[in-house]
Amino acid sequence: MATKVPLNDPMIDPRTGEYAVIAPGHNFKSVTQKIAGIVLTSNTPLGWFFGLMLGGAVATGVVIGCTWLFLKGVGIWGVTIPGAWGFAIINFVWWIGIGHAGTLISAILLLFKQTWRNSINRFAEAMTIFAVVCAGTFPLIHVGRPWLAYWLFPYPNTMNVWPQFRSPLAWDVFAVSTYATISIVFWYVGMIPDFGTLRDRATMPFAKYMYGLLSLGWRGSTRHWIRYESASLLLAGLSTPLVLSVHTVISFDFAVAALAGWHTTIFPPYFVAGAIYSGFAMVLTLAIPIRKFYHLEDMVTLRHLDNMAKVMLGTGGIVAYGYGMEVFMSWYSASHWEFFMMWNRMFGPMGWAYWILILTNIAIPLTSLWSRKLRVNVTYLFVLSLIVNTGMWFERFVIVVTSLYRDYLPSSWGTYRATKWDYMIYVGTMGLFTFLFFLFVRFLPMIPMSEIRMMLPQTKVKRGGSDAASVVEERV
Amino acid sequence: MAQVFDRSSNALVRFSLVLTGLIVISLGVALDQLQRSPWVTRQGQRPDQPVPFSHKHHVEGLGLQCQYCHTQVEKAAYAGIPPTKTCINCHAQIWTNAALLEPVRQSWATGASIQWIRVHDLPDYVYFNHDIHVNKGIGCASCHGRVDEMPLMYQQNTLQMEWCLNCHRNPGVNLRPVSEIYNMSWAGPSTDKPVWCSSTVKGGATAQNVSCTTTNPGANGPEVAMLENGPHGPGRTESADLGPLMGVAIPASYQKFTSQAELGKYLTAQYHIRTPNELSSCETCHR
Amino acid sequence: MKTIGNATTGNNLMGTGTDDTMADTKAQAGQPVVVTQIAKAKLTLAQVQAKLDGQTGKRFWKNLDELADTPEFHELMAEEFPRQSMGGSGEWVDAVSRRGFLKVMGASLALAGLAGCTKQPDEPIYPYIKQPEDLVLGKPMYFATAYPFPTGAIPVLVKSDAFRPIKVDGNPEHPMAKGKSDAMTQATLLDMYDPDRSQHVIYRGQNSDWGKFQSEFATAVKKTSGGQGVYFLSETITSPTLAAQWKQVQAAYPQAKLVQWEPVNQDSSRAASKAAFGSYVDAQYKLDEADVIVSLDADFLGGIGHPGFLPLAAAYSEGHRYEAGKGMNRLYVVESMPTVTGFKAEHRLGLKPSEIAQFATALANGSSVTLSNPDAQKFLTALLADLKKNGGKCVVIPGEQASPAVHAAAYALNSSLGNVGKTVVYTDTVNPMPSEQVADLKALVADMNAGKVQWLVMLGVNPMYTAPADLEFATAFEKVPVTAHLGTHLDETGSLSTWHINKTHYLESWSDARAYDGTISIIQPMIDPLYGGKSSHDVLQTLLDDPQKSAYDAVQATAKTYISGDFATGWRKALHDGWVEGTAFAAKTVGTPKAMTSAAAAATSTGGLEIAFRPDPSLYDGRFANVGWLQELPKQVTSLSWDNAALMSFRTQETLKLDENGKAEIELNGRKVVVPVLVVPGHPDNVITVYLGHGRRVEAGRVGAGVGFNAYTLRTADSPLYADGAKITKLDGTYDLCVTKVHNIEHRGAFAQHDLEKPLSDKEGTYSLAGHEAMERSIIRYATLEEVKKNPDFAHEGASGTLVNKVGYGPQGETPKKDESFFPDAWNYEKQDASSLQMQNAWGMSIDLNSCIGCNACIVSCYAENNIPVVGREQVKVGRNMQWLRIDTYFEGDLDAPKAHFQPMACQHCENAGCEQVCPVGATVHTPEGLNTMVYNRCVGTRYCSNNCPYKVRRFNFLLYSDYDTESLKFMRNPDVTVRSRGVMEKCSYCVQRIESAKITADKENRAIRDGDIVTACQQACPTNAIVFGNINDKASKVAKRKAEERDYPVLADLNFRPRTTYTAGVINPNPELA
Amino acid sequence: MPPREGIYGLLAEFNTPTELVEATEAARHAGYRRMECYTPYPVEEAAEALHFHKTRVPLVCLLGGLMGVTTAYLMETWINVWAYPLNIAGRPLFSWPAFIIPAYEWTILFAGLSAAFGMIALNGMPQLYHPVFNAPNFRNGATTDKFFLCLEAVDPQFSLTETRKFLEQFPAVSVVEVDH
Repeated sequence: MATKVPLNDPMIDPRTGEYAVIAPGHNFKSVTQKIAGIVLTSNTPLGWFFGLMLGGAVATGVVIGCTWLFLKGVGIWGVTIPGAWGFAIINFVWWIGIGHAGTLISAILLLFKQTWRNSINRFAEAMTIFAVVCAGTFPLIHVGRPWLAYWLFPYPNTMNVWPQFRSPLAWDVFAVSTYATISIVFWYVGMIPDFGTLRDRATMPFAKYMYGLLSLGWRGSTRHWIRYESASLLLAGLSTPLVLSVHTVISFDFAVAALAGWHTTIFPPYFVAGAIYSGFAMVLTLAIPIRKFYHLEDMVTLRHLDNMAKVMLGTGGIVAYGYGMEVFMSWYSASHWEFFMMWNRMFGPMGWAYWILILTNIAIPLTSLWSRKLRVNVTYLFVLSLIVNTGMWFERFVIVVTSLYRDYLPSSWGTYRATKWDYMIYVGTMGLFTFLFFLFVRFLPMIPMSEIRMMLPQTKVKRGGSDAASVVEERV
Repeated sequence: MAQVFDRSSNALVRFSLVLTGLIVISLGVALDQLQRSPWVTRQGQRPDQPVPFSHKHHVEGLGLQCQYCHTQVEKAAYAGIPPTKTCINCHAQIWTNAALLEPVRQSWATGASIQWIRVHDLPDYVYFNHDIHVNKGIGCASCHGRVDEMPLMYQQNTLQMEWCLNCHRNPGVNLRPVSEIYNMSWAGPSTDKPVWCSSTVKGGATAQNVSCTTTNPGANGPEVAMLENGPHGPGRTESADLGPLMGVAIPASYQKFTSQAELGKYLTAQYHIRTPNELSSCETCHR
Repeated sequence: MKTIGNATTGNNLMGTGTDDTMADTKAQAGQPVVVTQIAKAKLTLAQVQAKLDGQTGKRFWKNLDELADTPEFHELMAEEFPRQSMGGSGEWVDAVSRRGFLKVMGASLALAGLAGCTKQPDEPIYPYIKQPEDLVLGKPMYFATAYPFPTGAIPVLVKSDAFRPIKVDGNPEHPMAKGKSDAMTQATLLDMYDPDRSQHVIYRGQNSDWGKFQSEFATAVKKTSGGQGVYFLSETITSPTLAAQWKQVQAAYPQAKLVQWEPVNQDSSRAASKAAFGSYVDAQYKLDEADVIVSLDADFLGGIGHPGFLPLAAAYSEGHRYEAGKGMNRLYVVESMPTVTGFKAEHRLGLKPSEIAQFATALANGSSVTLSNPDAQKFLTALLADLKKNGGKCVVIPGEQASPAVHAAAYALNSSLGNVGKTVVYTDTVNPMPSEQVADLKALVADMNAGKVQWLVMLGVNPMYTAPADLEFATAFEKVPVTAHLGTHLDETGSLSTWHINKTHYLESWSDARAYDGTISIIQPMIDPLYGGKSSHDVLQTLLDDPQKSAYDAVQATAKTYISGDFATGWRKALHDGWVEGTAFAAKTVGTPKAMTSAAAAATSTGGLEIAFRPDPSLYDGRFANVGWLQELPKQVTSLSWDNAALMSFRTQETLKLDENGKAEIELNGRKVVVPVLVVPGHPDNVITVYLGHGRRVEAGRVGAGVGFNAYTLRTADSPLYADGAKITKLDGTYDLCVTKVHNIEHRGAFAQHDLEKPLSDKEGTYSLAGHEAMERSIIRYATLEEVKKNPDFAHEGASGTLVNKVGYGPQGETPKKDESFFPDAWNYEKQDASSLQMQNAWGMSIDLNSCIGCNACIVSCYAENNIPVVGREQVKVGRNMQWLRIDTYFEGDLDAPKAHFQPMACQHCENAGCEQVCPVGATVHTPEGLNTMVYNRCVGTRYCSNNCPYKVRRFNFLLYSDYDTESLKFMRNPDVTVRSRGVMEKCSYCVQRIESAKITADKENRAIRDGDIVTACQQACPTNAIVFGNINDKASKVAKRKAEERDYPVLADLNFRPRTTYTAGVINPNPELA
Repeated sequence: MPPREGIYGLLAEFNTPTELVEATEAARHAGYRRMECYTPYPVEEAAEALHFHKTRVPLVCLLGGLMGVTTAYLMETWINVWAYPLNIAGRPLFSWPAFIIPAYEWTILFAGLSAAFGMIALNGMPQLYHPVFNAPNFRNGATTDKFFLCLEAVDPQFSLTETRKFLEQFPAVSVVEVDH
């Protein structure tokens, strides 16, 4: 494979044949200036305003939709009996899934010492948080009486009643709130040193104060760094089981139910893999335009894109296995319910959704991602990432809708049709996400400067033999 | 490149952090207290009624029985608000010109209802039933307080779900003999003021099959004793040590109670009070 | 928290003065909301008002009439009514209404604080001035009365809460009703509280009063010579008092005429009996004596549209009940439109209406006549043999909507088979003045056209809407100088009449009426007329000596003629019991029926496309059009709600190249109507059935206006039952019919051909996938009588109609053993009370599928008992109907001639309920007595419970469905059941309010609850005792006995949810020759 | 706390981490104990040179996690078994497997918050004002590309002149006094 890549490309490390994770020629100062410059510049690019406005405009869909929703009730959506869950839950799972890549990049890859993650982890984490914000909207607004949604939390009350902890939805409350909290904390902790840098490089007094406050007085003390590293590692260690558990718990929303098509043990791994799959697709969707727009090709290199595509290939494979296993089990289980569910999913009135899902999630990505050429083809990756995101949305659609609308009792079969309000709120959350993301790239360092610095060759501490020996001696 | 922040900022920012924490905690505590406060529960509030009717005057002063006005308290879910006719029964003769009673006379003359403001107002999805409580030994005062000492009616208890559950989870603490239901000053048995109870007939309505008295049935002369001695054989353990004390044989079937706990236990069994599990089941109050 | 509320509890203490206040509020509520947000091109109600402004009297209504024909108006109607319309731009209409605004405010307040922090507003108490002595507030009272219906009165017992009727049920003491009732009778409650009822006497569009009418009418009539030119057009009279009053009127004014008119009438039977016996007779069938029952297009299990529905259904189901050692009856049905009767039959033959006459004649003539249809021929031969075998123990029932020839054939058959006096007796008619109504109406119209009619007084009829189209009633109407209309609604006729008098509802007035068996019931008022109002008695009395004599006096006067013994005692007893002893008809000797003249009998088919007119199974002739419960009720067999359609067979639809759910135009004799097309399994080919009673205009009220199409516009006086030579052409566009349940349009047609087990067996696509799956999943189980004799445990071991263990792979549909559970003893439902040593209660239900006839009575009863809201067409269409109970209808086999199975399905109260486990707030939990209880005020509305309910019996308030505004509806509500607000889940509670009330009574009396103390609303209504409820721990209880039967099975048992409701597998008794 | 007067310490600026580490090691060797390195990214060798190995962050994190798991599990058990025992779907009151999940999530929540806030607290943050910021060259480089060693005045060995001399033997860009 390596032979097919032009070896004279300066971005390729001649020893490994891989693309470098950071373009040669950078030093501490240059990376700091480049990244901090995006935030601290006084010349905001016009495109940024345009993007922010566009996101904001689309996000009004959420506002309008939710206003009408609160006025009228969830009946403005397409939900009905038997399909009592619809877009809201589909979107919730989709958004949460997208969020997973961020945690994966910042936590799991950190634990595995995958240093290439450093350039992309900050905005992957931001993506996580914004995705969780979008996702978190849905469970709140999808309940019939959203003004009572706080009943899902255990708090002392005059009714002496409490949440019911056998319900996966109660687990969701714990999982999603923990996930949101830990993600934000992890994200913030990661930014503390960078806030210090921004404080020190800012010229506007207001920016100085704001970043100064946010940095909590960070001064790069070595003792701080050691505790900081320790905390980061711990947070990474905690986030790893967390991220796995969150989508597992969300898969329990389905797997715990008795419904054929939901009631399956394969859901946890397959949901987690699917989440990472869609999450990486979203990272690509975001990274590709941003690196272009802010000329960050030096730090978000083809190596990153290649690696992410490889992760997608792997997780996509797990997802494909999940689909295959669902089909197999519906036959092998010898259960009429399962058999009918699968048949209906494929050939029933909503069979089209299943085939879209197979096409976009399996057929297109899993055949093409084997090719390195395509993996480093930026345009192709961008298009593919959109395709996979669509596919993953359809996966949730297939799971939620096609299992529900024809279940056990044929008399209660129905159908599901989304309304304009469903679409408005869904698209609105995309706008909200875009809006938040544009704010992020403008005001926060989207690439962790301290971590990029660590990847530079200048980092190496060269020592003479005697000094090293004395250190060892003293340590003993 | 000097300091961005002033020397004092360290203290300031740490203080604000502590303060924020305190505010959050105190907000939580305040809300928790607020939901139980009279502002929410309306405990002790005396709404402006068209007639400043005094329960104290009518019950304590004149000795009217509760059921004289709240006629259906033993028969139906609602205790019943007396019709104007009930007022007029007396006030056609006394206080016929009192200005305070003008709304009553108006109502009587025009046929329009006196518009009272509900003092004990449960949410509409709560189905409270007076008759079963009254028939099973929950006195008026247990929920409504000392109505005979209220010049103007107010709500004594929170009437919140946790308050209801307090009793539904442990009904024994509030049970009293059915004969004492309307007794406003009932305080439960104590060593000074014991209560004697006896199971009379089996079957029949709850209210009739237990007989209780606050006066020693043994000392009460042969009349009661004979009456109570009849159907039951001798030999309840408690009666044995009471016998010599009084010099007269206490009717064998009577049990003496000196604490609410004992009495509650006894009455729970006698009245067939349902188990706490059943009483705190949702459908008991919500339909 | 305040959003849930029982709106009525606050009213319970309301005393006098309520009627006035209510009338006032109503007047305001009657004003339509001014709408400002509809796009300019459309009409707004304001514009409608503006257009009509300044127009009075006839002109006013003419204008509305013209307006009603504009397309914009139809669009407006679609948006304005039903009020919850959601589909198109309708949802914008009441954007932020007052209610919506308050709700938002309430919501934001609630958001601001914790649960307890939302304060309740002050609630006033209105005590009585003088409390009625027998009134105990909170304890309902029951009064007997009767619902007068053209086919005979239905004796009822009305539950009153503080003198407000809140439930109508059958009178248990009546010899005929035995406590049972039907859908329409149940729904008369809502009919009374209908906020659109007419509230005033109206003279030329202006409010007037009764006194004026009386004086004007009496004066005018006095001026005539003996009543010349005074015509009464009345609904069918079943009241002896009214008949007596008419006799008096006629004595005073011999020239006055009375015509009775019902669009759905008994003319066929009248004509046939006149021809056969020389006099009008009614037939009473004793089905308990019959082993073989033949229905010739008689839907005697469908509802009170067929005379004697209650006793017939009860006797049929008793005869059809399986019990070892007891015989079973066998039902043959020859019919056109598939009905529940047809689908309960062992053998059903679908024929065109004209062919039914041929078939009946052939049957009467013996096998000598051969039919062209080989199936029919085979059916005829087998049936004839079976009948002959069971002479004297069989019965032939002709349908009221069948032609006179069918009736004649039935008379002949019953006579020749020796059934008369055994299974059928002939009696006087329930109608004291029987007539052939179409002919009479024709004569009346002729008189009107000839200018002979000076005064046309219409008593409870709506001829403008119902009269046959060819009579051109509207034209004739124009020629009558003075028209007076007595009606509960200002309907199509009332709005055009000179006088309109608002009629009292039967629950508000005195009268009397005869039931099917002739027994007279006194109709006594339950409540003061809500809007004043007068009855037919008052109108007729106007012409008599004592015009102010009340209906009460009139009834008492007549009652003296039929109450024997001491009148005061007898009267009181009659009121108390709800019927007068000794008034049932005696059998009448009628002799051998004369053969019908060949001309009348030879009603042969020309082979063209026929169109059959049928009363709507829910709305009857349209009188219930504004009753939301009945509009929303999925119609028997078709499960069509809020609509009527051109009903036809698959083959006809294909041959005529029509699209199901598409629009088409029917043309008959030059009259056209646009209809939606719906395919009905089992419908005969080449005939279209249309239901009457739809397509009411705006005058019908907020519910009924604009629903469906008006089939009366096609119907002629010559062929009111069915007509030949119809044409139907496809139009562009779809109609989007509102079909609930099983054969939801999406799950039929092309999709239904996918058959899992036999992939090649149904290439035609004529199997119902749902019906097929219902069998494969062992949801429906049945066997033939032969099979059950061989293997009584067939429901668990398999039979021809029971696929347990046959299909699928595991033990499909069987309950796993208790020890297979991870927690077999987590909860015990057999606890003993420590003090009384009594076993606890454990509630359960059993439904006998052999007895269920799919008549829908239970559903309407549940509506009334549990304050179930009506959601409107658009909501039902997307699957949000709120009925707690539904009757699942499955079609088994080829949809051209399927078997159908009815299965009432409500919450199964599973012991291991999936819904409870997934509720994050514990809003649905299990009670110690085994109820799956739903706590509305705890529900936040995640709807997870519904997803995890395999029976999909949970209902969700997707929008604010309960009507918190309409005053009159508040009076109707059951005060013991919470009115659910938006955003909460609800479902069948096993009528927990009745359980709790029985428990309280029993606890007070210190006794155990006796079997039968608790009757659920559905059980109470069921005319066939299919539903039994009780304590399954009490081994002597009916329900425990039923559950102990071998045929008892739970639906979807293999999920181990352990439902408390179980079903008794059906047994059929087919004729081996036709098997 | 009244502002302290005088010198906080001496701050030496280096261009490379190697120089910093060497200077630090030497200072340690020379007996200095109260000193601190400031780097734009974590330099482990500097920590080694400072002989700073152990942090208490993991301990805090562990305690937090233990608190989370016990709080959640006890809360669930109390609610379901004692506070309001209800029959939910026929499941046992103590449905221990179901309770694991919220307990698991709270373990992570509490542990994560403890780790993050423990780190911040142990670092003495927020400390917006710090003497080293007084050095004119500190903020320009410490968070970007320069490496600093600060020998603090509280060290008994510290002497303005001696220490300055000591520091100047290294290839420091500059050595400045830092005021409190």
